[in-house]
Amino acid sequence: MRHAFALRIGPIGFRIGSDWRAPIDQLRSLYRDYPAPQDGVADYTVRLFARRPWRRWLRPSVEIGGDYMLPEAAPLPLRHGLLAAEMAMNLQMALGARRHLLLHASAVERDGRAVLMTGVSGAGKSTLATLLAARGWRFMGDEFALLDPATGLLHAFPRLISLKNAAIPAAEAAWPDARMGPLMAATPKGDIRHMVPDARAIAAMDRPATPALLLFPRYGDAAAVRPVPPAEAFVRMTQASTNYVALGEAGFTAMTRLIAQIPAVAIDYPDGASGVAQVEGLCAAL
Amino acid sequence: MSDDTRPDTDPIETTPSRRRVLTLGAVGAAAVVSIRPALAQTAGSVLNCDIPVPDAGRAGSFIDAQGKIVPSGTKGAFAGASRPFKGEEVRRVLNSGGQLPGTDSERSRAYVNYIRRLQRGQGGFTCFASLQMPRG
Amino acid sequence: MRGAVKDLAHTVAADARLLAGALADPGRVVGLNAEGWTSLLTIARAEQLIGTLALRLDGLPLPHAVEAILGDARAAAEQGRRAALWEAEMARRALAPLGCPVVLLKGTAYAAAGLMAGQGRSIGDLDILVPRAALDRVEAAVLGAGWEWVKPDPYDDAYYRRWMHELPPLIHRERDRMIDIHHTILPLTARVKPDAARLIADSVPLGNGLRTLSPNGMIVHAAAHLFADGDLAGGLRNLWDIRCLVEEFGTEGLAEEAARHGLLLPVARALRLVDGLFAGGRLAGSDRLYVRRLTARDGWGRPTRPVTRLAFYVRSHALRMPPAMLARHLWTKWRKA
Amino acid sequence: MDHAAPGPIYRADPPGGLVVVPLDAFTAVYHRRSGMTHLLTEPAPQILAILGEAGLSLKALLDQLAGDYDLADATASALAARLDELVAAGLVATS
Repeated sequence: MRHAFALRIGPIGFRIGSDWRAPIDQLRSLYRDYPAPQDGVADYTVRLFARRPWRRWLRPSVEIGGDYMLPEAAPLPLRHGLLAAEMAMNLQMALGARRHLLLHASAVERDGRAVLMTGVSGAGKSTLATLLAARGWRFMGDEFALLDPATGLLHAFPRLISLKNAAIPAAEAAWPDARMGPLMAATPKGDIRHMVPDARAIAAMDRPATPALLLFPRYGDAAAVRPVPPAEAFVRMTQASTNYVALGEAGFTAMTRLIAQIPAVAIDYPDGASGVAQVEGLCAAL
Repeated sequence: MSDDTRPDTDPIETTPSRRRVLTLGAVGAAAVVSIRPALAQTAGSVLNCDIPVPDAGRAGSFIDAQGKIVPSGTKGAFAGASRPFKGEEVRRVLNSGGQLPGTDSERSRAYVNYIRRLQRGQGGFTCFASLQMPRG
Repeated sequence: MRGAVKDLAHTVAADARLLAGALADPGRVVGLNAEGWTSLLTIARAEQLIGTLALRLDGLPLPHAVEAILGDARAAAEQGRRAALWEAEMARRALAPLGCPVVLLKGTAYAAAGLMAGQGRSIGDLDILVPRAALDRVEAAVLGAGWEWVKPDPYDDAYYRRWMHELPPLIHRERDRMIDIHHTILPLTARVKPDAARLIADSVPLGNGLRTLSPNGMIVHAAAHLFADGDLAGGLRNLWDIRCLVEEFGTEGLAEEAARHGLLLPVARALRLVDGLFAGGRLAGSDRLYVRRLTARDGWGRPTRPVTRLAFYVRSHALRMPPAMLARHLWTKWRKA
Repeated sequence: MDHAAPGPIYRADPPGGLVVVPLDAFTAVYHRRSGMTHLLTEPAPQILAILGEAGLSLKALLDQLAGDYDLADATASALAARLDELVAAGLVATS
């Protein structure tokens, strides 16, 4: 395609092609410290394209395509092109991933042991992961965590952190030196701004970790901790995985092992500081 | 799924170590639940989608109060929406009530009923399915 | 998408001939550079042949990244095969009480019979062929076993029942898998009328209560499906099926079988295209147009040659319907679109 | 489904057809033939453990369950309802 960029995030290589220069320039800048795909061959191809030739210039509208597509994906205006690219990359992972059990979870690591945090959007898994990273944990990712069925190890997927609405000024205040993408106002998901993970997260992204704790955080209520029974944890994790069914027996074995080997805990937390304290308390007690 | 007590014996064991009580007719609950593919929880990160009402194959038809497709001009039914709804707009209405943009309450209810009835293969279904978030 | 020729990958791979060559002669991939590999894998995904490619290249020395991607594709194909055969088994259980022959078609049949054409093949819906006389009972049985209509649209329903070679599509409410129940292999509106009863009579038992078409029946059906029933979208996969069937079964008696069903020309064309695309044979005349259409895919996975594609789309409708009906059909669809 | 006499024979998959992992009150079962995962509660795992490839009639299955367990409700209709669920999931076939 006219403009193209390739990169690797954790074990996964992407090639992104675009009819427009802007989204590629943004990706190139934000992902400048990331390596190229292994052997130069990307796992997934993403296409950002104009449905009709004149749509390149006239009210330019970015269609999302690639190896894997969903029929109802709606286009985004060109000013949200970076968001389109990020969504398209996530979509390839959600629909195409087979090497790892893909968990919709954030993850942080310390001393080789990983804390997995999962929940619906708004539960605060992303916020908690970035706050823990500021406390010295290694940030592994805030969107997907990759569980290797062969080894039981968790692989990092530290893509750009997608900040939404109120999280944007909060992150800008907390990490004044972080590199940020453009502020994309009024996207279908509200205001969005992407933040580059810290240098340590990128440098260590090829180092997997042993899962140690599975957390189901929920933001907003008074602090509370509840153990999650195995069957409930199992079902919630199958629903938090886009490829559990597609992996077949490998997915079943990986998931039942994960549930059997690490404690699963639901926490309610009223604010970030309390949440961090709860997580660190639980880890200290392991 | 809140019962976390472990059974006395391994439930698949063929010869139980001691005789235990078994209930055949579990009250109300199914004894078999199948795990289905899931995209829902990740939908926000992977998809910006539209739901046309009705879908392109039936454009021009009306939507009745129950959300069924009826011929254009049917009394008491509503013409289709002039533009597809965004996934996020539908999500808001499904989760917290209110009306779809550009509609009054009856029309919005009919449209939402239509969206709830969508099946795989129909335009908008994948988008609708992706909004069915399990409540954490 | 003009201007894309500047792209390196694009110059390596003009079109899906890259994929056809790799499938036919796997040794040819060994010298590919990174761009060539990326194009090949992307085209294979777009043509739904990545699993097939993965099995064809199994055992060759490959770059690590390629080996990993093809390993994923092999695993995905194996899981797809499992799901497809399970769907056939569930249909068998639902239909067993009727006692009528149930013939598996297309991908599920190739997988169930352990054929080369089934190796790594992606399989979508379950396609079965049943005697027309049993259609009502089959419909009732699947509706009673958890399948539901996909589209509750009266126009589509009436159209299907009157003119098509299959029931309107059904989907299983628990397993989310579609089933297409055919009573013949071409739409009733097509000028060619294959002898469905004969296809069923000549079908072969699989040993599990299900059946497949006879070898020549499979080839004839694959050719009919490719040329007389569609716009050649995904046609490369169908042509690869035919190539594998011919390689495995030969062509003895094929011409007679094709003639019996009025499908001599499509079968002959299929054999020429197989030779041209997969064995380096020379093609002439309209066959070259078909190859242009079948390989219209660039190294980014994008469909190319829009004019050729449109021509084949219009042709597919013209083949299926007499002109007056075609006008009526397109008019109704257009008004609703 | 018709459960009148003589009634169907219920069969499960051969040994090795299932991967069974007890979780708590629920048991996770991977069905190798279908590639599907099911969560079972009692009495489904107990039924699957007794039913073999050879198969049993409803009556024979009920007798065997009554021999192994103290049945709280030893009715054929309750058992038939559980079997119907297992049949729908594909874990049990009838003939």
